[in-house]
Amino acid sequence: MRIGLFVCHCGNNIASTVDVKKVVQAGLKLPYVVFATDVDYVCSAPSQKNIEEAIQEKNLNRVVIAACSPHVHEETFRRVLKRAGLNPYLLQVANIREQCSWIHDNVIFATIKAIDLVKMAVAKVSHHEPLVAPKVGVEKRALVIGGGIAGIQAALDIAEGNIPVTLVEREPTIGGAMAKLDKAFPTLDCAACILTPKMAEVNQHENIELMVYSEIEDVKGYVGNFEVKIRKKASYVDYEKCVGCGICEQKCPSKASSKFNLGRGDGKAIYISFPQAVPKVATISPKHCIYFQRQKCRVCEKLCPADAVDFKMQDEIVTERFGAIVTATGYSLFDYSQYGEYGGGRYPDVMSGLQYERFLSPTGPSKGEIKRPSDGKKPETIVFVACVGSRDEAKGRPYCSAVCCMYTAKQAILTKEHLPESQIYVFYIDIRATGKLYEEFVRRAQEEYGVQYVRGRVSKIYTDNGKLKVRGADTLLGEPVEVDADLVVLATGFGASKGASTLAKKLGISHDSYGFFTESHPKLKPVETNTRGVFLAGACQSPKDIPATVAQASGVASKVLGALSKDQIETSPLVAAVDARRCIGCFQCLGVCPYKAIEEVALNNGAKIAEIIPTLCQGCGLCVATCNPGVISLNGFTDNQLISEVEAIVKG
Amino acid sequence: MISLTKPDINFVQEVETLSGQKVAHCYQCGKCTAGCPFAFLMEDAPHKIIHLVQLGLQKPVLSSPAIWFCASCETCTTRCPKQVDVAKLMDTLRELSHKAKIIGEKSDVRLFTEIFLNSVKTKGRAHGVGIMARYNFESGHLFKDANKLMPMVRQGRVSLRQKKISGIQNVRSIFAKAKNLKSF
Amino acid sequence: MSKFAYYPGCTLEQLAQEYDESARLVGKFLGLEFTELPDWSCCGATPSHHKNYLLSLALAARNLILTEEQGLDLVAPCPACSNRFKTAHHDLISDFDLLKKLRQKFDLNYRGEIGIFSLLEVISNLPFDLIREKIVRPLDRLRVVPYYGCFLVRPPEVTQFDDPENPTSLDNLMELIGAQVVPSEYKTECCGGVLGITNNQVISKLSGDILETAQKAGAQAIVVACPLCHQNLDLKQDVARSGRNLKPMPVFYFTQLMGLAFGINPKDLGIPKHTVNPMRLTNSLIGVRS
Amino acid sequence: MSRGNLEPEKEPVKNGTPPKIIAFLCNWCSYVGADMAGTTRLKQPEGVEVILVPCTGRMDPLFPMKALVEGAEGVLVSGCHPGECHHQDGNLYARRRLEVLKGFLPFMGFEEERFSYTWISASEGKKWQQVVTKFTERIKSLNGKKD
Repeated sequence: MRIGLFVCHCGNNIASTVDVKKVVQAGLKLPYVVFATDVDYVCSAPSQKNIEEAIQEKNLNRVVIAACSPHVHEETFRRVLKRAGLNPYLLQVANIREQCSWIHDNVIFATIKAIDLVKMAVAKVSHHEPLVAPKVGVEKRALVIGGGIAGIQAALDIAEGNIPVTLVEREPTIGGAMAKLDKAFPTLDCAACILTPKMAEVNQHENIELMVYSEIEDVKGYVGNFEVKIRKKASYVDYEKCVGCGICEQKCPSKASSKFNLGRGDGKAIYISFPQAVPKVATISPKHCIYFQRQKCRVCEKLCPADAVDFKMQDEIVTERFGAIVTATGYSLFDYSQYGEYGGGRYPDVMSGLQYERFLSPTGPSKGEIKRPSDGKKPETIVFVACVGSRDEAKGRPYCSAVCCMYTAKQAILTKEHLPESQIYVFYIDIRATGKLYEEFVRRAQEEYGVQYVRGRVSKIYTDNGKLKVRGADTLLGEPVEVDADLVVLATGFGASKGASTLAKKLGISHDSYGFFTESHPKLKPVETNTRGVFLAGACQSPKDIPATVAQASGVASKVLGALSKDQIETSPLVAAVDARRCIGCFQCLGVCPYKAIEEVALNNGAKIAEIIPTLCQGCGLCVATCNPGVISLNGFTDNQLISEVEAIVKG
Repeated sequence: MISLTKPDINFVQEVETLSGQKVAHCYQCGKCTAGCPFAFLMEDAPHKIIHLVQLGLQKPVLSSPAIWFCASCETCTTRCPKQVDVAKLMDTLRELSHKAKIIGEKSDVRLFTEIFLNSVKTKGRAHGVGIMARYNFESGHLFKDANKLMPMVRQGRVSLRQKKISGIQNVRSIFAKAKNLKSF
Repeated sequence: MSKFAYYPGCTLEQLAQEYDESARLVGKFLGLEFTELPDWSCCGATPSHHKNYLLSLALAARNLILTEEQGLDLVAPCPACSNRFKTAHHDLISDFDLLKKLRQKFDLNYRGEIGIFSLLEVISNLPFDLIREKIVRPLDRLRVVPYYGCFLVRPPEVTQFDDPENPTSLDNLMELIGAQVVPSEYKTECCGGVLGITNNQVISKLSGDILETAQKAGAQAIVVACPLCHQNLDLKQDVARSGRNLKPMPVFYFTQLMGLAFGINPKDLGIPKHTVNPMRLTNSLIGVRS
Repeated sequence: MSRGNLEPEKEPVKNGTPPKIIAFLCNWCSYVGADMAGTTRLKQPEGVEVILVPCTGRMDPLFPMKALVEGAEGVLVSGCHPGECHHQDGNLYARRRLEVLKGFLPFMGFEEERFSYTWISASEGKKWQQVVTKFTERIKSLNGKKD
């Protein structure tokens, strides 16, 4: 056995706390190590070339690279081995950056630890065997979860690449949050005008199957071969028959608040979300329906010209197969009532940004006229409060929601256009306007429209003589200030979409403590997740505005098309295998395998033993630990390999 | 507690017309204050003065002694990233303060301004010694720089009298007209 | 053009006579023809625009019109004056309404066709060869900080001269006459300006800083082109030095140092009139034992 | 900057050698969390050395036991939070097995406190730092009692 060791300086990242030369010296003394050297940046193209040459010249058959986390460059170095004619799995990476140089200051201890890590890697690599990645067929269909602008864009782009897409949306219409907007910053184009053509395109595209009012029930499988159960919720209207005439909604005698208008404005138990809904079909909300509550009425059923109402409808579950999944589930708005001091929920004239957006919209509850909900009067003084539920550690939202500064500036400008005489104040703590044309936009609000920006948080809002007293501070003056307002708009921040963590569990992806899905790498793999074949688009990953969302959605489409362009996908060879000669056929393993990757097979002699299907196995190793006779082993993580690591550390 | 409701928009407009500057252009970066050689004398730094104008708070601005500490060195104007002529704004604020007869507190600069201009009005040219004597008398700093004066008189660098220029009537009429006109 | 209407201004007429004398002499040496503007009046100075913008424009315009009548360009050694004139000129030619107002309400008919220059500007725009050939006595033992102050270079849209943050015209002139230029980060920091007249605190901080950095950098003297700066740095140097461990430091007008290099007698350049005694240094520069 | 010329042996060692602790981290959550701690430069005791496992479900009680017997001063196992296991429930199977191990330790002559099992998610770099720091302190005080 001939092991080669390459120790990376990573510029200063490693070399400033780890004595790299010492690690090389110590490495050379280890068993089977025939070659060791230090390298400035081991991941650079010239260094990769050098490793290839060293493998060939020194006739190396195992390689240890002491550098950054294997999660960063293990794949890179496997390719190096492959190019050098070595099996790519004869590699072991010692993580001396993230788990050594970056977390220690003491050069001596850090160097000792780095040497230990190299010892472990050398010990382990000497137990490595050549492995071959199994190949599986690919189901060339994609699932997009969420029908907001992210899902719409991703679905369209994937469909354009000739891959059939199923777009699943839990509401009765696609369009998501963007459909609720009046205008979009910084160009102030009409949101509906740019969104509805895309919605229509989704509906008409031959490669897109639209499933609205549906949710993901269960996900099984792996990249190229996901099996997904989708629950089609009972809408009590046959979407195939409904023509969207709206007679039912007109005649429905029930009263409900409009969900699309976020509770501001009236709605009905049977409703079409908004005039440009796609598909334009009616849905019944049983909670508000008189028939469901009191077993009489059925007015809609009688009046429907298409005979589409079906009170007996039940949820239906369908199972479909996909090769890749895009989650584009968006966000939910922070609940402003968590700020008792602002009176949101108590005072009708205190509303959220998105609610105010509905008031600005011609399709909103006031048909685009700005009126105080309390008395219908035109407000003269309007206060916007930024960072409501953003950058607030006490509320568990330490992060910036990324869009509120901009939508507040937009709403301030739109307000000035509706009501030029109004006096507008924006209480802010910083203005984040980093996008293209954003800073200019915010400046325009102040310089051209005369919106008064006041730097400071609002402490309290209370009613006084028909006015809303807004008590804040002007930190530039260093004084407390007060505004008598007629209307207050709270720029509520973004949180994870409702149900995000449940969906994450189903998909086997992780999320941060706020519920936003975690990307594979914050910079270099922003649309991938740690589960191969599951991708992210839009605000489900982090708060995002429309341009960033659309860009990410198109990015995701290219990833999906790439993944589904091959007829076969290589799966990881780091899978478990049963030693057929020693298996006693207890089948304990069968019960614990989360992937149903183990099956019973009968031997010629009639005995039954367990066998692992390598393309289904995901290499978790649960069966290995469960197997009492110890006849299952896991490639890359055999007992010998793990114990050799332990011994390398403690025995020194 | 300062009320921001119903700001004095007339005041803001007057400042903007007189100075030709849009106060809303200022984004309160503070570079004017950072470079102002006189900021150490000011209770309200230059950026704060502009902010008070933005908020339409006439009285605190015009009564602030800070506006009298600007020597028009133009550092702020030269460096302002938003191209606000801060020095010009200060001129405008002093002018309005003069007109509104608001005197925040007794200002030596303001007194000097009056005496200087009076000298120009009387003779057509500023008369150094006369101005200093009058200023010392009125400000109560009677003997300020008295030690400087005698050597200069001896050297003939200063004369105790100042002749009128022959076009003094032009100059006086300029003063008279300027007094009765609004700047714009 | 080498013919100029010469505007001394109130300060050069009195407190800064030595600047006036040396300016006229050096001008003559360099072939510049200065005709004093007849019956000139005060430019308005800082107080006029501190109180009344129109007044400041009109006071300046009266002199600009007198210049226009002469058919000459205007040179003012005092940058406070040249800056006032340039400002008035700039504002009037960029705002027709203002020009009209001045015409109608003040009967001041300015056409805006003259050039307005500070003396430093005029001299530093001359061909250096022309200056070089006048030098008989290079000041090669002098280590000097050129100090520009505010009015010469700020604001740049108005002054249209040199670099507002790192001007070099005076540096170049000093090097031309053989002096060693000592760099100073304070070359355009305000000396206190007009506030120095009423407020000693201003002098002791601002002028004090200028002196201190010059002295610590190893300069023997400061050279200026502005009588107001000279007043704060020289006449009131005791105030500026107070509380600081500094030696007295002579402050020259650039015309005086040029005059010395041209071989002119220090007395004719008004050098002995300074408050901080410059004679020891002067004599050593021109090789006279004091 | 390389410190190739420094003689580490000659530098004074102030607080003694940090206790040797072996941490088994799952590939999907805890290892990423530990990497995150590194990326954000959260300083940690130097004695903790990490062995990567695909899932804590792979953990055989033999590994921690072997580690302690061979001379490790403490053993940590960390996986995804319950319900967030990349491999569904591997972490829960592991906990069950390792709880048994824990109860067994005193019979082998080891304090129970030398073994610990925690949940660290991929974003909890800070928590990882706190866990290893606290665990190291715990091991130090156990070592102190022994002396």
